[in-house]
Amino acid sequence: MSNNIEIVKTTTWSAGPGCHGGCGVEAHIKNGKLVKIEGDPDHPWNQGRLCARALAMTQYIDHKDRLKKPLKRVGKRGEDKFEEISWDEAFDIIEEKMNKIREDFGPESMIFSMGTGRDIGPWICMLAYAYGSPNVMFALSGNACYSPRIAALDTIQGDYSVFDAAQWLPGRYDNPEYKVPECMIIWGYNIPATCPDNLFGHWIIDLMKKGTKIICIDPRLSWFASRSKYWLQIRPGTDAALAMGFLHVIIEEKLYDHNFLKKFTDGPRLLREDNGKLLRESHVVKGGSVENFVVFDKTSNTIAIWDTTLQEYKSKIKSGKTNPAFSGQFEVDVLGGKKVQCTTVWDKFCENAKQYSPEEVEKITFVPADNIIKAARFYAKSKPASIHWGVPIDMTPEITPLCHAIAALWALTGNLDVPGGNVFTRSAFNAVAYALPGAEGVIKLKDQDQDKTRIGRDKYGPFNKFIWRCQTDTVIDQIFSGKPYPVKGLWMQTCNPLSGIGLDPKLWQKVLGKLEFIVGVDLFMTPSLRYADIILPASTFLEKDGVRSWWVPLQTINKVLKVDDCRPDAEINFELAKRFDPDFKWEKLHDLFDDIIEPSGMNFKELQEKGWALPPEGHPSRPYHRHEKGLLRSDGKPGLTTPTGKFELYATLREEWNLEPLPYHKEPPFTPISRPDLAKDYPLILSTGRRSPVFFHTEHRNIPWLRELDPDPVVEINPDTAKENNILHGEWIIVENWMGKAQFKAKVTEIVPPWMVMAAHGWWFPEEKDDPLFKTFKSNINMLIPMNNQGKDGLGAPIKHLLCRIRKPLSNEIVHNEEERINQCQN
Amino acid sequence: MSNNIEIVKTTTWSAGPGCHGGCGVEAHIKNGKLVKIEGDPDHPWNQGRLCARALAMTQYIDHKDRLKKPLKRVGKRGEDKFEEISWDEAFDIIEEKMNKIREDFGPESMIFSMGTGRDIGPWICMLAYAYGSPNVMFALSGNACYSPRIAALDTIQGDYSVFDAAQWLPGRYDNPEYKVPECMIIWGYNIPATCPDNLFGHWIIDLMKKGTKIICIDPRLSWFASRSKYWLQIRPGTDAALAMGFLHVIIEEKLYDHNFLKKFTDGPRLLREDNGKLLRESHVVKGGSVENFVVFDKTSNTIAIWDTTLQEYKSKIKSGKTNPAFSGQFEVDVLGGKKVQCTTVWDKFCENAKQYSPEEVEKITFVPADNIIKAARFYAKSKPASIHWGVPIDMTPEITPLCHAIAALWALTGNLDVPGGNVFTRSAFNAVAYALPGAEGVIKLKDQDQDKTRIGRDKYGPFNKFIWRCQTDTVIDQIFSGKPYPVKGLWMQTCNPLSGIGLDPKLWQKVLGKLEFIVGVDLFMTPSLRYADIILPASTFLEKDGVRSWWVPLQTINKVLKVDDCRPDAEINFELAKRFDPDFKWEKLHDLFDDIIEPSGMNFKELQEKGWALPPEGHPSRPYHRHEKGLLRSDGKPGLTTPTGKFELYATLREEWNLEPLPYHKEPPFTPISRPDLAKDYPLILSTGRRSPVFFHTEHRNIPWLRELDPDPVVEINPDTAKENNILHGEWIIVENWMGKAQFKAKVTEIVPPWMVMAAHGWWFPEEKDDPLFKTFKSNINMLIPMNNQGKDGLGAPIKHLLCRIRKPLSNEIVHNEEERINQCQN
Amino acid sequence: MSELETPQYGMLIDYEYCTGCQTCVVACKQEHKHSAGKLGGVEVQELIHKLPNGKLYITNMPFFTEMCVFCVKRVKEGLEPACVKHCMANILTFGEIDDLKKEIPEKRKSILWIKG
Amino acid sequence: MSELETPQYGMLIDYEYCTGCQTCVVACKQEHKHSAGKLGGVEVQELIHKLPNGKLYITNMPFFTEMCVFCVKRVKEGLEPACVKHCMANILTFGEIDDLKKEIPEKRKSILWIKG
Repeated sequence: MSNNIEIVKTTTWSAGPGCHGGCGVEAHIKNGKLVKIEGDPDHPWNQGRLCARALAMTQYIDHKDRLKKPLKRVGKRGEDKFEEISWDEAFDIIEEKMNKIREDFGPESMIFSMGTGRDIGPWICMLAYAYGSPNVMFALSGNACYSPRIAALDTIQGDYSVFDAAQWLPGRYDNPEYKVPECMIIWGYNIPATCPDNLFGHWIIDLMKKGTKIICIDPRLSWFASRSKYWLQIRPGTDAALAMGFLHVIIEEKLYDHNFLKKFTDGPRLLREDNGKLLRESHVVKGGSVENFVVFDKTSNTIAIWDTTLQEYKSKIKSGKTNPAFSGQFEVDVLGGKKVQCTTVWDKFCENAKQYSPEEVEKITFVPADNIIKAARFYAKSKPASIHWGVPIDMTPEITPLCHAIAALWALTGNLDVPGGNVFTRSAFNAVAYALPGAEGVIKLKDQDQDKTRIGRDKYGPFNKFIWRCQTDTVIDQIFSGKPYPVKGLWMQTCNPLSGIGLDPKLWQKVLGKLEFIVGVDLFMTPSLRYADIILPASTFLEKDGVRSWWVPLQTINKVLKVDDCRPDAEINFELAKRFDPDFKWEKLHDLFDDIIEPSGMNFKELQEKGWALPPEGHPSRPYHRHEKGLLRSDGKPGLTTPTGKFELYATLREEWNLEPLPYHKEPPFTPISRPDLAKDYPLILSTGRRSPVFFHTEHRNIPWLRELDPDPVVEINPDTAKENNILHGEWIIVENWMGKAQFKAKVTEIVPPWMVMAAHGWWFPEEKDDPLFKTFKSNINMLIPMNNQGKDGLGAPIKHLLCRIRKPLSNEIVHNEEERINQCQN
Repeated sequence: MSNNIEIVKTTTWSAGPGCHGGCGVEAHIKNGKLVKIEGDPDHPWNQGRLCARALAMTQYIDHKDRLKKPLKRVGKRGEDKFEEISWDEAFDIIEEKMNKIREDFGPESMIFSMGTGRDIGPWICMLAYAYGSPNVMFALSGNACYSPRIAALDTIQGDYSVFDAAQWLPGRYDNPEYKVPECMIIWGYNIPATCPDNLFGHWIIDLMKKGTKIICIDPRLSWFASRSKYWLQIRPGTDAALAMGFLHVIIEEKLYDHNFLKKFTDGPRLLREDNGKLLRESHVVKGGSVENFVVFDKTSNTIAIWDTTLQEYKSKIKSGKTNPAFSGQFEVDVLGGKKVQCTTVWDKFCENAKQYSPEEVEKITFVPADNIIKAARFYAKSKPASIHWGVPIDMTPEITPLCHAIAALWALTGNLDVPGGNVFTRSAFNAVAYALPGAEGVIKLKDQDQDKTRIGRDKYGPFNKFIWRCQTDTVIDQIFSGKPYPVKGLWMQTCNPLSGIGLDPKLWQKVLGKLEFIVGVDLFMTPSLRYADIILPASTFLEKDGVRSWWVPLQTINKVLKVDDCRPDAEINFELAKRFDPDFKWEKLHDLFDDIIEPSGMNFKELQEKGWALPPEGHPSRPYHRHEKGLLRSDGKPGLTTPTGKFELYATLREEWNLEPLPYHKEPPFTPISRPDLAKDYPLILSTGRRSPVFFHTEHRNIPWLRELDPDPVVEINPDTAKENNILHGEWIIVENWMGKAQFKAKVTEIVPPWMVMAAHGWWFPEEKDDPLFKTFKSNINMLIPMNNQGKDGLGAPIKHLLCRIRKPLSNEIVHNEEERINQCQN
Repeated sequence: MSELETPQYGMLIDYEYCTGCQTCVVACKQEHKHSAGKLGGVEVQELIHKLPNGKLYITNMPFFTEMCVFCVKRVKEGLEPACVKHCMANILTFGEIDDLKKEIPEKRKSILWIKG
Repeated sequence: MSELETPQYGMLIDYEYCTGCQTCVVACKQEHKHSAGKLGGVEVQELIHKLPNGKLYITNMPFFTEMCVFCVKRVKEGLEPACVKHCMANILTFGEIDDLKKEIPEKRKSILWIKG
């Protein structure tokens, strides 16, 4: 290349852009330094595009504030007193301290915590499991990001599913297999923040250009909302009611897909009216299986048994095909001579939906009934249609019923695993780099018995079935209670609970103060790291090798440079894993990579040469119509991978967990409806976490090109509300409730409704170097959000719908160091 | 036309757009109503263009709040109690009351007041003069708008001059006679406010597109400033120092035009060192004229006499041409046997300029010396170059020395009356519709003796020589003192001193309360009208006939419609003039029009058919080089129309008036330099009167299309200053000084320097109908500006450079009725 | 994206000379009888930038909103759009793209707003 | 105004789809090593309008400042300008006007920023 610049291709995944990765990039390297980064035009994921955060990498890599040496704490917790040590010394101290904890309290007394998952997931599990602890923690209350949605869909439909933007197909949109959706529902997601859950956000723009019309569900006028055919300006926390309203319209107007209902749902299964539960073979047949279910066969005019193992009906009548009734009242003889009245799952499902008339839903959601009807019709009549949901879906305690209702929408409209619909998604080639809920990779606890001590596992069904993490709120409780066993140490890798992922950050401050040993691994000094005993400097994605198989494609991350003494997370953890586990399976990190991608038939080197790979036609990790073709199930039968093989309108696992098996809306814990007492003092709905295109959660406040584009923590306020509270655009104000307060710059804008304010999250001030905690409590909206409001299944948290008031500050209440910020912004 | 729409051509002049007029328009009339107005594409002035204010005429003409019937006051002064009366009754009352005043106190006890001149000037003079009063008043302190500049140029160069944008030439810029200026100095003028002193503002844009480079002198970053080659960000009130600095550079570097200096200036005239005055023929020759001057002739090595009457030298030596010395020390024998040391005007002029080195000027003006040098050079070397000055030139007490210095720039650089320079300007065809300073039209006092009572005439030289108005501050004093004669009545036509033209408006409120009889003539109810006894509803320019000869072209205004009982100002005044003057010269208004334009050789009807006319080549009212061709002077000799025939570097009239005859800078009365005592409490320079493109002074706040574009009274504040004062953009704040306070909306912007704020002027709130004075004192910046700071010649006022402080309001200090404003803005 | 058979209309904006006089805004409101307080077909943005030499630079930019119909009725009658006709700085030129190409100012950026 | 001999370059902006993601801004800063806090070649304006049907409408508009040189160096090397290459919504097309004409979106306004 000219000027001795070498162009190296790799894939983004975390540190740097900070995101969930997937973009092909070309790093321009000169004398071992990054001089420029660009999107890889050949890469099917981003097709040459690249976001602001990735494009700012040159300011990130060589940032003067990067951690470049291991540090050892020499002052008090939370003080800024550290001294540089060598890697060897750091590893020795860690080994000694953690071995001591393991010996004294057991390996489970050590928690391994991460921020949002990204590439850190596998390596933190690898270390925890090698050490022997099952307690890998995603530090957000109610684990309320992504895992809940995956767990919910695993429960209801066996596999997760995402909107189809032809990402599985060579040639993408031009592939003849693909169909552009006529309609897409964007449910709580704002595109300028770039990329949602392992999808490329602007694919949706690609589709809009090709004709896709948008239904946008958002309390806030996003750009999407203003470009949508229907914008449903929903009251936060009432999404389930809206989804039920959609189902109501679709059922009333018979807009559902009869074929899918008939073939792939549990609609005809009989429900006992005496206890509301499913009628099982074991109830009617002596020695019958509890896993087989009962339908009423219209052909034989009697019950028939669904054999879950065989995935077919055991008809009492040999001749004739079973024709199960989807509707009706049936009296069934059960063992013990009793007769029970039964109805069908479908009847019950419809009966529930019936309660959510558009008029009722308007009252709950604030969305005009007429718009609900029109939008539901438009979605149901569009073929194909898809739904993309954002993280607000997770951020409510009753997340599973909500997902259930939404999933029923795409299932019942026949949009599941069809081109342009919502398609089942698995790790490409089933090569699991990162064990998401329900998945199992090569990185495992050696002994499943070790998992029994996992915190929250026994308390919450999904944690025992799909989710291989501990339940975060329960961990915090246990840290203080010491019951059933003490928690002594914390491994905290790219995780900053004081500034972002921790709700009630003052509580987290106590947690960090209480633990005996904390290791922090990160790229920059953060408020939370100031509590660590040992700090290890990690690397950006450009400084490491890795593999990524989050959906498609299967990709390698390729090391293109090295920065000082920084080391990749995977290498750090690999090194320590070997120290803690004498039988550690892999010699070299690349051996582990080879194992991970083994299902693809390639080894790391081969894949690295290709760059990426898409699963071939007919592979179970590639759409479409896999439930029809028998590609989903390990037995090769048509059907889904739920416990019963069907899309479960009535969730059998929820029944098992003693939770409501059918979808419903329940008012969240802190709304003007559920808490009129609090609403008297705190009349505004507080929604948090509006995404910025230039930040990833708590990151990037120190990257000049990015910070200058979004310099201050902002709360969006409707002009009427601002006026009522005597607040001006651009003014620093106080947002507060019974939990605490934080200061924000008022952005007065009509994009939010008068009854809600939207506050940015993740704020700390890297420029406030004189404060050991970088003023992280100053503008941290989590100061107003309590922990411990997870749903009954341990999932979800009320992050998008609290209560607050806003006011002008008292004199001297506001602290703001604009000069430092400006210095920070400049370079 | 289609749809029965008739298109009628006419010319804008005042009420409606409110401005000084001149634009050709096409009024679209349907059933006698204005349905649209457009620019006349054939008109040489605006060439089809039209400004926002003119384009909003449909909202003006039929505005629901227009005065449509004469009103009689039935409540107290300042109360909103009026009843409708007929025109006859109104005229009868006026006649009776004003006759009583005339009988009891003399006609001079009645003041005839206008706002800014526009088309009202001739008709108000006509009425005053018919009534017998010389007291026509332009109600601004120090008459500080336009008249001072004209009077100053009349003093120095005999005729006024303006920048040349080919407005005299058929074909405009394409005319081969024309040259595009290489450089144009824009001195205190902001183009988006559209049209300055009877010129079309955007002509300057036309020139810029053709290559003219701009030097912009403005303390505020106007659009011009940002497009200029040199932006000199001057401290307000120091313009004379800057002009002297330019002269310094031009003289030092000999960049002046030797030919003009030699032929057309008074440079060689001898100045006596004993008294600093001109040496006159009467000093050296017994029986010599005081109007002839003395030079030192290098040919004869002795003095020679400039014969002002003959416009040539009377040389003592017959042979050889007089070759006057421009420089040197000369001892001259004067009558009485004394010898006096003399120097030349040019030497003295240069010596004065020498004191204004760029470094000195930087200290005074804040403009970097280097920029002064570069800009001066660029101006002086550009051929041609022109200067356009704005009203800030008038708005300082030492206006005449300032104009003197600036005029010396265009004169000494040879840019006077050259194509693309500053050209002498007169009413087209010398048809004087409106007697500006120095001009004389057909509308006159019948008896010049009547003029002797004109207030201020004897006090201030220019008022006796050029300016046919009373001196405003002196009038106000006299109203209270009753000396030398009482003032009893006020005719107040399109004049709103409480809201705009009146400095210290609370003083004006007292004035209005004190007078015995007030007639108000206007189009809408205003705060000031609430003090009138009789109110007469006037017309827009579309409702009247008229003639306009303000420079070029000579135009008619053509009546295109009628609105209710409204009557044109000219008709109202004509009607009353006939009642007051039994010998009134004209029968019909059109006879007067005919008289006015008689010098053009056309009558009104003929001109109306043509639409407009330009004076032909060789006419004294058409450029160029008229001083060389002998076209300026009535004697046909080359030279100027000053008392001495020369461009007077040393103003003989100023000597006569005992004022400094040479230009200089004097610090204005209220600046941080002149009043450090006040600056302690009021540290910011307050500049006022930033123009808005959608308002003309106090007008248009009630026109929805216009008000929505500039809804609130705004004060511009530098971000640093705002921060220092804890003031936010968009906040209502208090601007105050020792005179008073007013509330403004803060516009925080870098376009103003930290040491100055710029406040909008002319604010009242037509939407505040519940307040008899429409809250006119609330945001009236004149509350902070005193009267009675005119210069020594009665001219100028410190409107652009006062002192103030800004602060957040106390609770309840701010009153703002946004709902009413919004209603006002909507239609 | 397609080859259109009808001519491709555009509005060439030599915004370097836009003075922000608001004429276009009111011309449009008058022509289309848009109420005050409601969106008209054009508005003028004021942008203030600091150039590398430290100078502040004001750019005014007419922005044609969703309401702008390029004065289709006037254009059919052979007239210019109201904003074009009245622009005080003469910075707007309406026409077919091929014709407008010839009017592109030299040495400075301009905008062609395209009707599509 | 003249017939240029060199090709007339422009940037076609299908701004209807600009999401305001700020990619162009940072792409430009990286390419030209413009410091933060200093003017770069492009910035994104956000405009919010109320349409007659009462709906609020957000328009994002890349504005190319005085600093934009249309990435002359890249273009000479046959590359697209940095903002064009990276635009997440693919709304920017750089090229000669004659070529860009073919890319004008149907049925919606777009902008051709012209180099002049």
